[in-house]
Amino acid sequence: MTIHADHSAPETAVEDQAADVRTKFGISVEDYMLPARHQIQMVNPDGTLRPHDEQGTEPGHEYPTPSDAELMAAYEQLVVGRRVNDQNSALVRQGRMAVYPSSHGQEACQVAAAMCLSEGDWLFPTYRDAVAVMTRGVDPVEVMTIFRGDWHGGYDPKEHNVGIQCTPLTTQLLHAVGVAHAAKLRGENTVVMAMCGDGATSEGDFHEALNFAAVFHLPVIFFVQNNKYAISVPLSHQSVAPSLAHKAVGYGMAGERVDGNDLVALLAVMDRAVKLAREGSGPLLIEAHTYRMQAHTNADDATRYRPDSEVAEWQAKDPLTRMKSYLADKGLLDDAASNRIAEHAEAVATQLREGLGEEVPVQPLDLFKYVFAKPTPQLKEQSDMLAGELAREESAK
Amino acid sequence: MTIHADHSAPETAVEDQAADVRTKFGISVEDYMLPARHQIQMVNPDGTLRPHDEQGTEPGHEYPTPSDAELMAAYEQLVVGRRVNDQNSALVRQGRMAVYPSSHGQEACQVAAAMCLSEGDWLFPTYRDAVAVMTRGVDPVEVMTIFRGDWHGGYDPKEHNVGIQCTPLTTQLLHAVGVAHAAKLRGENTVVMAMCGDGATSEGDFHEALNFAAVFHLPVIFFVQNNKYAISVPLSHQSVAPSLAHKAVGYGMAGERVDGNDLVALLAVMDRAVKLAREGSGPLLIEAHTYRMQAHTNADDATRYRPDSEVAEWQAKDPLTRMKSYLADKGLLDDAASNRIAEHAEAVATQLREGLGEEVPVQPLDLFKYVFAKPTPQLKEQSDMLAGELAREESAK
Amino acid sequence: MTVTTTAAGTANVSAATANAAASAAATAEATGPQSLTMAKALNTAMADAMRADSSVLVFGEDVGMLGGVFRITDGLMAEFGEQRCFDTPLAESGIVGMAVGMAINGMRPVIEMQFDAFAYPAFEQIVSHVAKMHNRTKGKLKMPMVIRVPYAGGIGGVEHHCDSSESYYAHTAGLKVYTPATVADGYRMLREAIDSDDPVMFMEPKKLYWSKDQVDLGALRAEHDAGTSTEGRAAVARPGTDATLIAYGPSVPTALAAAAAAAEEGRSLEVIDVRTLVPFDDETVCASVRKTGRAVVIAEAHGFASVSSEIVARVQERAFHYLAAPILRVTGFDVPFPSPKLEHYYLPSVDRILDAVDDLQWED
Amino acid sequence: MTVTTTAAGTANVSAATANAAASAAATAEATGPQSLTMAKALNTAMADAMRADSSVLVFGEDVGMLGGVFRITDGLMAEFGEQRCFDTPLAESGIVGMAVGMAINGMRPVIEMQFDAFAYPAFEQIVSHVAKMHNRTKGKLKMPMVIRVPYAGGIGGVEHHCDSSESYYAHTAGLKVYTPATVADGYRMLREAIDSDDPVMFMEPKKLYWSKDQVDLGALRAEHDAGTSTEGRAAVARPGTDATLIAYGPSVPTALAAAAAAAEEGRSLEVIDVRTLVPFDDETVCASVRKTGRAVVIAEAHGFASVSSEIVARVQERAFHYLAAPILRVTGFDVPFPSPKLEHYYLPSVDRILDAVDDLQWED
Ligand SMILES: Cc1ncc(C[n+]2csc(CCOP(=O)(O)OP(=O)(O)O)c2C)c(N)n1
Ligand SMILES: Cc1ncc(C[n+]2csc(CCOP(=O)(O)OP(=O)(O)O)c2C)c(N)n1
Ligand SMILES: [Mg+2]
Ligand SMILES: [Mg+2]
Repeated sequence: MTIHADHSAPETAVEDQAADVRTKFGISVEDYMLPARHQIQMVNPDGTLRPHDEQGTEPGHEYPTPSDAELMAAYEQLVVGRRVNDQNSALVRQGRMAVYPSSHGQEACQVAAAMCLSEGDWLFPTYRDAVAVMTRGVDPVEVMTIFRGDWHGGYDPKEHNVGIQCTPLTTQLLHAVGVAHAAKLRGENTVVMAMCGDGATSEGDFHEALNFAAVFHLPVIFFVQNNKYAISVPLSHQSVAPSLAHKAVGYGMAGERVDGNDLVALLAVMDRAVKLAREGSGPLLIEAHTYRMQAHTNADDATRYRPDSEVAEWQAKDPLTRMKSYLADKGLLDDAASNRIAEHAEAVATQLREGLGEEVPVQPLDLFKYVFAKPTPQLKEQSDMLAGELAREESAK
Repeated sequence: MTIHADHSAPETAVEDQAADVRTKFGISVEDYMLPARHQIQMVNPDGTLRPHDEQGTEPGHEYPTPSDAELMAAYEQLVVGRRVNDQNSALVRQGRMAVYPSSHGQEACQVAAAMCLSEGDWLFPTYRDAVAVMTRGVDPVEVMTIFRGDWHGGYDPKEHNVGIQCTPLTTQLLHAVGVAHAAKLRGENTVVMAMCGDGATSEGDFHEALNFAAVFHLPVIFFVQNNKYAISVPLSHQSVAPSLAHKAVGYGMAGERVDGNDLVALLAVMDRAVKLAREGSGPLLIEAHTYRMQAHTNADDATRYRPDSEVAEWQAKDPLTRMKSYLADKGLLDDAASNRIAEHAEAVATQLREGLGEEVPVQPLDLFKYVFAKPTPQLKEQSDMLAGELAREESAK
Repeated sequence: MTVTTTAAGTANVSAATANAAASAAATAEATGPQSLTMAKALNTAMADAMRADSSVLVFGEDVGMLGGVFRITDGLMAEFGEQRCFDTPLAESGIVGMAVGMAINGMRPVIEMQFDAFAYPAFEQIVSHVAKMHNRTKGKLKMPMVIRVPYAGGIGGVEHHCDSSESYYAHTAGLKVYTPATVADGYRMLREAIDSDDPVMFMEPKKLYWSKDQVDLGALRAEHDAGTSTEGRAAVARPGTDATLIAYGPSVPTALAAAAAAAEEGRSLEVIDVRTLVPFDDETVCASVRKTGRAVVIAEAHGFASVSSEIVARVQERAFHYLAAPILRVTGFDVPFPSPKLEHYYLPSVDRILDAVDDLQWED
Repeated sequence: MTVTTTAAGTANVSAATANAAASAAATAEATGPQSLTMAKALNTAMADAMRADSSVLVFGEDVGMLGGVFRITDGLMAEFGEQRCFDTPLAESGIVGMAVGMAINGMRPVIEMQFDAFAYPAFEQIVSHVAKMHNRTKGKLKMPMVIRVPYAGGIGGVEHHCDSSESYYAHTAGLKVYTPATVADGYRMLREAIDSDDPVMFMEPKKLYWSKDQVDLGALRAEHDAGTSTEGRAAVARPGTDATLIAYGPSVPTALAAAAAAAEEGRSLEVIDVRTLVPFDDETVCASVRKTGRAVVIAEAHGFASVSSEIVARVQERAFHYLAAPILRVTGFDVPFPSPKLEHYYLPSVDRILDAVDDLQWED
């Protein structure tokens, strides 16, 4: 469905769109763009399936349940993701890695964001989305290069179509838009997943990215992990909109809210979003309600700004235990499967421990090597100067 | 009414707000924030009053008609504004002024934006809003200083609480927010009118300004004159939202669309907005549908990007003739009043011609005088250097 | 919004814009020498690059139907279609950020910032991504992107339309910074910038858009196809023996005029046109200063912590014992760019350059 | 996100942050000399200014409840309430732009940019408004605003957390740029910046936040109340006779260490702490160079088109005939700030400074 507006005749434009939407979904254009009144949630925190009419869906906002095979594959990644988060945090505590912004508690979002994509699609992650990056297939040790301090990035973005993990907030959303735009101009069928946090939605680049994607009608899914905090700042200081998904309306796109700790709902919503986008719906905005269970990074002290009781409340909504009971109840997850999955997770953890155990010697002259594709005489001169210093140091030994 | 959201419990928050809004207006929170389905329009292009049920209002979006006295005062400013626009364009053609971005066709917006404010309120205009600035009481010749090239600005912003006419798009919206915030912290009752164009809504600062105003719950009216073009770029390349007023929802504020060539509707909508804001509603977004009848500035050639037929169509919706017939039909505007108003307009035009006729000698050393409140030795040195040059030149004569 | 004043002695901009448009519309296909504006040379460079490589895209504000407020992209949408030359929403960070993504995904974007000061909203994208992407990914992602910035004064523009912003970019590691001063270099350098796999801040001296020269486009095209490069190569714009004037972009014609005036008084000044600020041609510049023993650096930008400071610093580092006098600078003052009627007093002028040359301690 | 590595030999940041918090929490009310961190001195300066003037407001990202990621605003919200110290939405242009409006309407905002590179989204507001408002309105609107920027490296931070961005601001006409290098100057200069009716970019060398000194707060307060000013006054951080090291902010301790090392080899180096980059203290700096005849300028920032270029340029302009050798620079290389394990090779070091001093042509 194409939502488009011709503002030179504002009244009729809205009516045209309304007609479009009414045909397809039987609802008004605003009801299409506004998120459903409740977040989409399919599985309760205790792992039981919610009755269909309590899943939060509405006309135009209906989601098929993912297949068993998809659920099992996703659950496996969920377990691996949790293990990776905890392994990395341990490595930081041991001083083998310098910093790690853990997505502990948000792994369902991480897994869904990566798994809903096809091979040729692209993913644009933030610093917190290491698990999504790995789920997409990037080597775990390469992902950790940045957090270990060896180099700014460790993987080749083109190998798995994953942008660099981005620190300047929301700048990557525009890169996602550009990648989608280039693909569209070449007639390629690429969907782009653009990730950011709740705090990041306040940045100007968030606005510009959503608007560019909408105006150029690009297949970009903007996926906001609303984990309730931007470092210490609670969401109530970022926005007083009814929800972050409501921001979609201002760009003429559709928004949706989903329980970010419910992997089933996430897969359902994200799969459909990717399908719509690939079919030409234009961009979509999805807000996932989740929670950052640990501090912002190891350098942060979360007890300064949030009560333990709040953390405990979210502990009860853990995406992992929920999915585990759901699958067990459904008869999909037996002990054998559980063990196999646990072994897989352990193998990845071992890979991380071993990969990060080796001290890789740094190459000082790399400072100059990659600044430009075509080097400059100035950098040659500076590189020679450093080489000279190093040689003198070496011979002084 | 206070619209607030507590996102830690997204479902109930929306319900709380909905309850609030239902109590006050009998509508849902989204219906409060979303603009009315049609633009608010009270008077037809031919000057006849629209039947009440065709004015575009809906529950929660109802507007009292302005008083006769207000209408007459506003009409007078409308006539003056048109005269000022045309006089300035003539001065540019004669080479007595360098550039003028005319608001010809948009004068109803200009007048309403200034007249709805009280004395202690603030106005933050763009380069195109000279008529609004004058309507607020600023000396016309001082307003023209920038366009004449004498200095960057010609009036004291604190004299009439009018920000400098701003060129970098939407940057001034944040200044408006800051002024409102400072006033609020001191417990003052100041409302701030923040103006921008349709194109400007695409800038990141637009987003940040609206969001800051909403989060800090400040009495700022964001007033977008949607004149359909940003230089050559039509609105359809800026936004595919159903309307620009729909952007309000994403910030948790209310939006409204109004016929920007209908001074009656503008006054009704703007007066109520100022009243709501002063009573503590938080910020509001108003989009006025109007048209830039002339080129972007005298340096622009509008025939390159829009058809004459479109201009002609809008000519028929002229705010001036419409208001004139409406007031005449209503028996408010007789020949005597018309003549008096025409004389007032002529007097302002004369003031402009005379004020801009005198060549004011520029003061080269002013370059250095106002850079800092506390001067630096470096600028003293540079100033002396220029003074020396000037003295040498003078003595060489 | 561009203001013109007779006080400032500048050409009328609306008229000039119209002229540029007219000349841009005229095809420039002849092979022999012809009179061409820099506007047309830049326009032709983009058109040639777009013809040669379908991944070259042009976008920005008003660059499509209007052909840009300076008409530099005139006719590109008509020739190459709305897919390859198009208007964006009005958001500079958006334009640059989207271009980064396009460059990641195989395109070669050539984007226009409408005026110098309106590139500032894109500063984060430029500094934190355009400049760093190649380095951060160890060359896995290239940034073949050109950011065209009409810059500097001399056209009677109001504030925010006349900033000399080149020093911000030149100070940013990872950006190349080009600025042509002649019509031929307009063509040469823009084609080279578009060919470059490195991001280039392409600073266009807007007061020179309507400057004309006799150029042979056929020869320039052949030169391009032969791979001739101007990156890191300053030009000796006028040879001389007594002192060196080092200038770039909008200041080159002023420096040449000063040299011509000095010649009448019997002083032989060499004029160097730096051409690319990054990389910088130390060799040519220092060779000249070693020869003349005296130098004045000329730039419109505020002098403080600028490209002109850098030129002074590196020349004194490399040619110290050849210097008969301190290297002096003639730059814009350290004040916000002034209003049209005052810019005349701000800009480096022939007189101010000659004064500086006189101050080069000729009696020592 | 701050990365610490043993390779880079820097302190562990999470631990350091906790220490800073602990020391910031301790009240610093004694009148005699006491051991204080720069973090605490800055914190105390803000608290004192807020006590003295109710129009002083502190806001930014995480400055409220958390007290800032470096804890520099620790305790301010508790003491002065959420009206005077508060968190904003996460948007730097918004923070600076709102501060402009507040300054227009009678407030004195002191705002924090969380890290150097995260001030870039606010670049347009800083350059086009903060710097120009006073000039544009002929002084009718003042901009009494302080923009605090934790800057530079040495703490093992990942990219975008270590930029030396001072040259961008120093090059922008209309901004004053302060950068303290000692604990006492942290207090002095921040109070002066808050008092100033001009906008001040207050560059805080983040690696010095946890540096300690014996300072007497009572004496500093008395000094402040007496109106003593450091603006435009460089400090002679260490007297010497053979050559001058000119440094500022994070490089001052490195320069002092180099001077100490040189002293052991019998060379007497004078160290100048520039303190305010704009305005610049030509007198003190040039007096030193005229005395010693030799100079090295030291800065972490990329050298190209930087404050260090400016210092070289202006000193050679003013002290040319006193120079026995070219003025040399020891600066960060012209490459993006490196990852933690490589920053050691990027940053000016004692050895590199001593090498430069050795190169000052002592045999001539
Ligand atoms: C432009 C910019 N400003 C500030 C920062 C510093 N910073 C890093 S993470 C962060 C909070 C982000 O919060 P959110 O978007 O909710 O993501 P989360 O960390 O919760 O995943 C801040 C302020 C930054 N990285 N970029
Ligand atoms: C940040 C910025 N970018 C670009 C410009 C150049 N510019 C001046 S006016 C204009 C169009 C603005 O359109 P709109 O907001 O619709 O206002 P209108 O001129 O129609 O009143 C542009 C692109 C600018 N002034 N500021
Ligand atoms: Mg968050
Ligand atoms: Mg417009």
